[in-house]
Amino acid sequence: MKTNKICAIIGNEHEYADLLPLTENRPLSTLYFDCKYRIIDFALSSVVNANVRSVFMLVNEGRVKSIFDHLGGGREWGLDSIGSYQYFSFYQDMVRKKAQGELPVGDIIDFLKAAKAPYTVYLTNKFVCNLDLRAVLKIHQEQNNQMTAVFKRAAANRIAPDDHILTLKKDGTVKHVKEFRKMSSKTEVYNLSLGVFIVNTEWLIEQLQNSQTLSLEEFLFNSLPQIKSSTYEYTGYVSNIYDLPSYYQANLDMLNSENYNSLLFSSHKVITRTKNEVATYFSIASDVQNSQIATGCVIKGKVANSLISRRTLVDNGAVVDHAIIMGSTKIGAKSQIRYALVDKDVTIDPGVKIIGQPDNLLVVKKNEHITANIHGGK
Amino acid sequence: MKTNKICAIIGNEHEYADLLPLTENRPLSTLYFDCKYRIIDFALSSVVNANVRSVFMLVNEGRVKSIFDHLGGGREWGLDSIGSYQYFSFYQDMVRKKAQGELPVGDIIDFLKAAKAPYTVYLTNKFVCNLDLRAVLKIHQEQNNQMTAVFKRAAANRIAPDDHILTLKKDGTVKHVKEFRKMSSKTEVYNLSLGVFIVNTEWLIEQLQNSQTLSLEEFLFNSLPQIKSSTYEYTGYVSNIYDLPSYYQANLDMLNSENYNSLLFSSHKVITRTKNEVATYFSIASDVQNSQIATGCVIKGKVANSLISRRTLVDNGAVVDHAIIMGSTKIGAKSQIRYALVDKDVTIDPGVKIIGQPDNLLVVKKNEHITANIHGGK
Amino acid sequence: MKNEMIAVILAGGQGSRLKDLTKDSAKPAVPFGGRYRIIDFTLSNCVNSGIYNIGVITQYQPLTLNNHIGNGASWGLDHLDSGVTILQPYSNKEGSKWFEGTAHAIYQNIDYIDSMDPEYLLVLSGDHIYKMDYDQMLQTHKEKKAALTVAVIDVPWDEASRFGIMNTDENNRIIEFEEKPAHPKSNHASMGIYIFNWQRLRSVLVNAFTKEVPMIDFGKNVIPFYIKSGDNVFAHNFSGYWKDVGTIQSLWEANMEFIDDQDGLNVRDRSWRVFSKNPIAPPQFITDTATVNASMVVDGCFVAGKIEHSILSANVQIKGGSLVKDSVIMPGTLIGKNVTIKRAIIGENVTIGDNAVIDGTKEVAVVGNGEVIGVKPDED
Amino acid sequence: MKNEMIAVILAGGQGSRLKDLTKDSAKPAVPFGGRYRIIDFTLSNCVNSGIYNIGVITQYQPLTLNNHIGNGASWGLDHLDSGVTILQPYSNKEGSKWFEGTAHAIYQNIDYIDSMDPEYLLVLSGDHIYKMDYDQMLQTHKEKKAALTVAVIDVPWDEASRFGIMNTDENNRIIEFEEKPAHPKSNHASMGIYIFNWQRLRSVLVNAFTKEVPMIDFGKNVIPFYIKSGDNVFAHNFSGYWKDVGTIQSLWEANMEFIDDQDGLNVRDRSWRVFSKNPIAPPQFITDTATVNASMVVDGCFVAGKIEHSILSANVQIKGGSLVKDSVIMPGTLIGKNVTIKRAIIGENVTIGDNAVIDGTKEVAVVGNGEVIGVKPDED
Repeated sequence: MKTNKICAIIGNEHEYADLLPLTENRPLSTLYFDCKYRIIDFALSSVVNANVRSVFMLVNEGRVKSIFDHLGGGREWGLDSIGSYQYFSFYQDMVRKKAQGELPVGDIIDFLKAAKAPYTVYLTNKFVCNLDLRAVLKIHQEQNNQMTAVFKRAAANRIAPDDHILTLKKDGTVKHVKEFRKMSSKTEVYNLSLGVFIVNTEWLIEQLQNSQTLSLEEFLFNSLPQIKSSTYEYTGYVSNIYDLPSYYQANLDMLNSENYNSLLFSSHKVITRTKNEVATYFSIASDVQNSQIATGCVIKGKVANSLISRRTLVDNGAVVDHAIIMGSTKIGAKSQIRYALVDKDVTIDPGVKIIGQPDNLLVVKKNEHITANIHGGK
Repeated sequence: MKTNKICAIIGNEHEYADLLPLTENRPLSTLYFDCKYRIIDFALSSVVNANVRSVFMLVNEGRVKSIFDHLGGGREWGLDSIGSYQYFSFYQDMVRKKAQGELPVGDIIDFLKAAKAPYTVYLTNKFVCNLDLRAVLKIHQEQNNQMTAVFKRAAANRIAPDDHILTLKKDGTVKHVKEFRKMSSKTEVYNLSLGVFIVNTEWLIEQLQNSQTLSLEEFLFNSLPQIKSSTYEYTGYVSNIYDLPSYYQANLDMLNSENYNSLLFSSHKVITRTKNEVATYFSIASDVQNSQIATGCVIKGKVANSLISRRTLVDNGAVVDHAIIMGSTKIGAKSQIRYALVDKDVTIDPGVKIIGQPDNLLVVKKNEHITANIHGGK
Repeated sequence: MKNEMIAVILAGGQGSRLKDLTKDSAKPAVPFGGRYRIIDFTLSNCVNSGIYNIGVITQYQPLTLNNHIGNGASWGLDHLDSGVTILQPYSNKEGSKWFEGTAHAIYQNIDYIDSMDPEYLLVLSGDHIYKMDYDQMLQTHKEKKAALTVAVIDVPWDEASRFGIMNTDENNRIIEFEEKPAHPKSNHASMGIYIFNWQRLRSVLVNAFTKEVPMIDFGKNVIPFYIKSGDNVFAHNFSGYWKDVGTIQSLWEANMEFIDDQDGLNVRDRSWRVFSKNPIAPPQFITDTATVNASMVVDGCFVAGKIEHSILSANVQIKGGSLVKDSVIMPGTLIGKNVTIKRAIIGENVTIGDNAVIDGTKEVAVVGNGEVIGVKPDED
Repeated sequence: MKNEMIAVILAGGQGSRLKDLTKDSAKPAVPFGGRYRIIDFTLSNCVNSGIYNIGVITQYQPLTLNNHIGNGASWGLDHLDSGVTILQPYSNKEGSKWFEGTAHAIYQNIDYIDSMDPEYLLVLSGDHIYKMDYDQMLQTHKEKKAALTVAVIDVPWDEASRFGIMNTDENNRIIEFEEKPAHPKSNHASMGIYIFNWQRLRSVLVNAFTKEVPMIDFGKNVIPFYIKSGDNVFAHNFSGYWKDVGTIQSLWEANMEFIDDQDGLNVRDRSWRVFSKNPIAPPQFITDTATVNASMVVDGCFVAGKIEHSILSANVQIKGGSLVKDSVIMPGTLIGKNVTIKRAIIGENVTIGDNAVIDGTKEVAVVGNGEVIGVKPDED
């Protein structure tokens, strides 16, 4: 298959106050996931695994640094090659353009024209899944659609109020699209849009040239019931990130080996930034069970039901249980961490206890130095 | 020599209204120079030729797209490798931080700490020169300075009002620094600062931690007379870009082979983005003299005393004289262009005349389609 | 890694008919058209056809070729799941072997091909100038359910006896192959471009070499064997510009045809770009004593003389009073004052002193890489 | 391109003493320490010492090594003016030659070295585990104005007769070299690391090979020749961790010493990182039936058994009820249920069926790459 069949636009429209303080200095896209990934790795891997080489990323000013730091030159994703491009554009530019009476989506149109791909895929930034875009494209082509939307059948407790639900006709096409909070009838499961759309580029350019929209996602959802479109049901593992419990649960889900295999051992590899880390060392006194650990760690204490990111030290006698530990954290001897999310570069002094509850997760902010006990409770 | 001796900060503090409309949608840094370069290539090449692998770029929001488009993943400059990083940060972030009561230069300090290089070079964005930073570093080390500033002896008519002039003591150290417009005594030549400083990183971090400055350049100039510092006189070709005539002249300077050799055939190559272009074709009827031409052009008409960028067509019978033609421009048959700067992607219809004067240069804006004559004159 | 089709480029030949131009590098590394080396056309065809894993088999003086290809970045081949691998002779537990022919070279590199796990293997030569969509050929191969598809081009009848000629039936099936026939039955010449079903070719080669049946060359052994075995062998017709540049005369001709770009190669078509390693060099400088007509000139050239219907490659300098006509000057060559060069190919990094005359009017003149002719030009 | 010093790594050897571990790849490509291949230590030493142009000379089964090194990006060697070049046998106008010894391999690659134009040539082996700053050695070389500097390490006296022994004077000048002396006069063993003034070595080699004087190996021929010719030959003393991993026993020992990182190698020191090609793999999964102690585990591993004082490399799976003790499991290997492995090195992509027992208590056990032992584990 030649490469320029699809070009990709990755949006960053979703941010949730309920994810603070983890998203204080980074967008949702660069939240850690399962020890070594960031949320954006999943969308980006889907894109590059489909041999897409032109990627347009819409980002927010003031939050772009974290994305650049993660992507670097794009080497790991093969986006630093001749004929491959990452374009960055800012939502704020769209607002500025609109204010100046210009077409807000002008940069997007320029990108689509330069990429010269007959199909465009749009991906949102909040779902973790391993989607085969070539399979979606095939359906899109066979159905001869203008647009194909990807959804997952999901339970109500895994849907955020601002997520979009697709109501389908009998023939599988879209009857209407509604935000979840506006759904009147309640059922067990919903057709949750995964914010992924394949559209015909020519049609998209034409529509955007007459559009004043500031939200590409809104524009796509609005168009969906009005044109020749159908849907693709994704059957693999998905998690939907919109608040601390959903984020915590998505990570813990990986300790179920069915989820772990579905997401990370499919034939499409999930790519992330590589670091040169030494193998993780387990001391003779260490005690680790039902946990996932990235490389570069030194484990001397007890770890259970937890996810531990790169270059973390768990010192002698420390206990980490039901916790998510992000990179380069130092967990002092005989300290205890339970039901907690510990951000990057944290230092926890020896003997300190950080004890959350299943329904009251504690969060330790990036770069903090914890010297005294923290207890969460009702 | 091991690589992490120096890290670099490239600033983008200078923008001039007198360069409009060429800088309407791009910063001064990405103005074309001599057919295939951009102004920033010179600072960046000095940096990578000195084996510097950590580069911090301070840019302005809203103008960053042009820089990203030019740098891509940094491949051509070798900045996409393991252990090499480009960091981007925004001046606007500094303002935001200051408003929030944080240290405005926090990102710079983070970079300096991560780079772990004993020396830091700062380079401004407005001078075109081919500087050997290793030679400057050697002087800096031998003199055991905190800071070493680079200057060039320059005539008054090649200096902008906001440029800084160094007044030296007999021992070569800096007595004081003044903006050119504030100089009271007039002389033939001045010690024009080239906006390049090598400083000891440790000292810089210490100073910045107590500084509320929003301009690194101002901070460096203010510090210069107060600490152990000296100067390095650069003796090669320099041009100073601050208005249309200076920009035009800097380009035309390249038609003097002494300047051309000094700047572009030194032992330190100037690197720019590579494009896969076909060799430039000169038709049997073409007539080219005293001109420089990038690859990918098709020349069928007459070209004299001009600089022509990549993928330009000069059609049959057209005349280009004393002009700067930027990339991908189509110059129609029998048209005439004299004393003009024609930006990228312009189309000039057959027979059209664009006639400026040596003291009244015409500018054709990017993407314009010129269908009627334009005459400039007093 | 699973690939539908990978390519192997046979770039091993010395190209001795190119005389001094290949004394220190292989034929595919010879400069072409001012901006390229010969192999760039084949590599770019691969990339433009969507083939991203390429082995380059070489054993003669590979340093220039290796430097040129590098990590494949110039062709976008350093991408994820893509790559260009230089394959040179090596030893294993069974001993050490040089590549003895085109098919033997494939046999020796079975491990590489297996590691790419392709369904189809595209075999190419590295010494032709052309643009071709190998993906179209693959479609032919799949439609015909062929075991082997050979690309053919119709050559003038009076030249047919210089080629390997394919005689085809009404379905374009190849029913006979004749190497350089005295009395050709058709004018369908093999372009030396093959698509094989890899598993079939693999077993043919392994079987033959195990039993010491000769299976050294594709033309001599493999194609006749396929036809005899009743394998489906089809022709894929190609009708664009295609030129073998294996001799001085043909290399010179191809360069001359390239200048005016009226040969159908359409080199400025950006939808099928020819990629190459770009040198770091300033723009070309045409001084006020120069005249340049019907010529191609690239970055880094400094021209003070008269250039007529010629190609100047990167970093060539030509001083005042000199004439270069109907000639190709390869990269880095310096030409002094009042020099005359006609119908010549001047190699890389040559130095030609003032007043020299190189006249290839009778037979195209050649100056080998690095030679110094006459007195060195003044360093003024 | 002008370089002060470039490095050439001699990675040609088969390493037949590593038995089945090198049946399909060269010794420097053998995995080490869970995360690395042996050559990573030498390559990383180069990069950390500021040497950015490296030739890797190889002729035995180079595919794995080539794939591993690729364009050098993993070591930051795809930087501007830097690079790693694989040097394999090739033919030229004089014919075709295999590399017959260490010095002969350098002789055959003079063109590559000349193209880098170094003042000094660093010659390395690709089969030692150590961290060393070659830049310090270069400073010694320059201070002493040596023509050749040899890195030496003091070995226990009772082992000295297994090494090339350097006898030095009070200035550390080497006055005598003895290859594996029965009665060693010193315990200064050569580490097989040499810095040569390139122009001098070049002329020594060219002169010898032109006149057919034997100059095949550095140890046997070149060093004795230098000493005899009165060239300045100095020793550079090294005292850190250094281990030859040329035998199964020493490879196993080096891995065991690596686990606790108490051997002075200090592998977690990020100011002298050991770089390697990083596979794409998820985090390791230690299930609730696993116990892991005094061990090293990397990405992609799935552990349900008991791991004691062992190294698991990328993508190793160990099912429930199995015990792995004092062993090294190389990448991609699958181990079934209730398996016992003690004092063993299990190669790459091995499959070990349920209930198998591999016991190397007497002599370290080895399972070669790709082997299948016992019944395949259930696909449950």
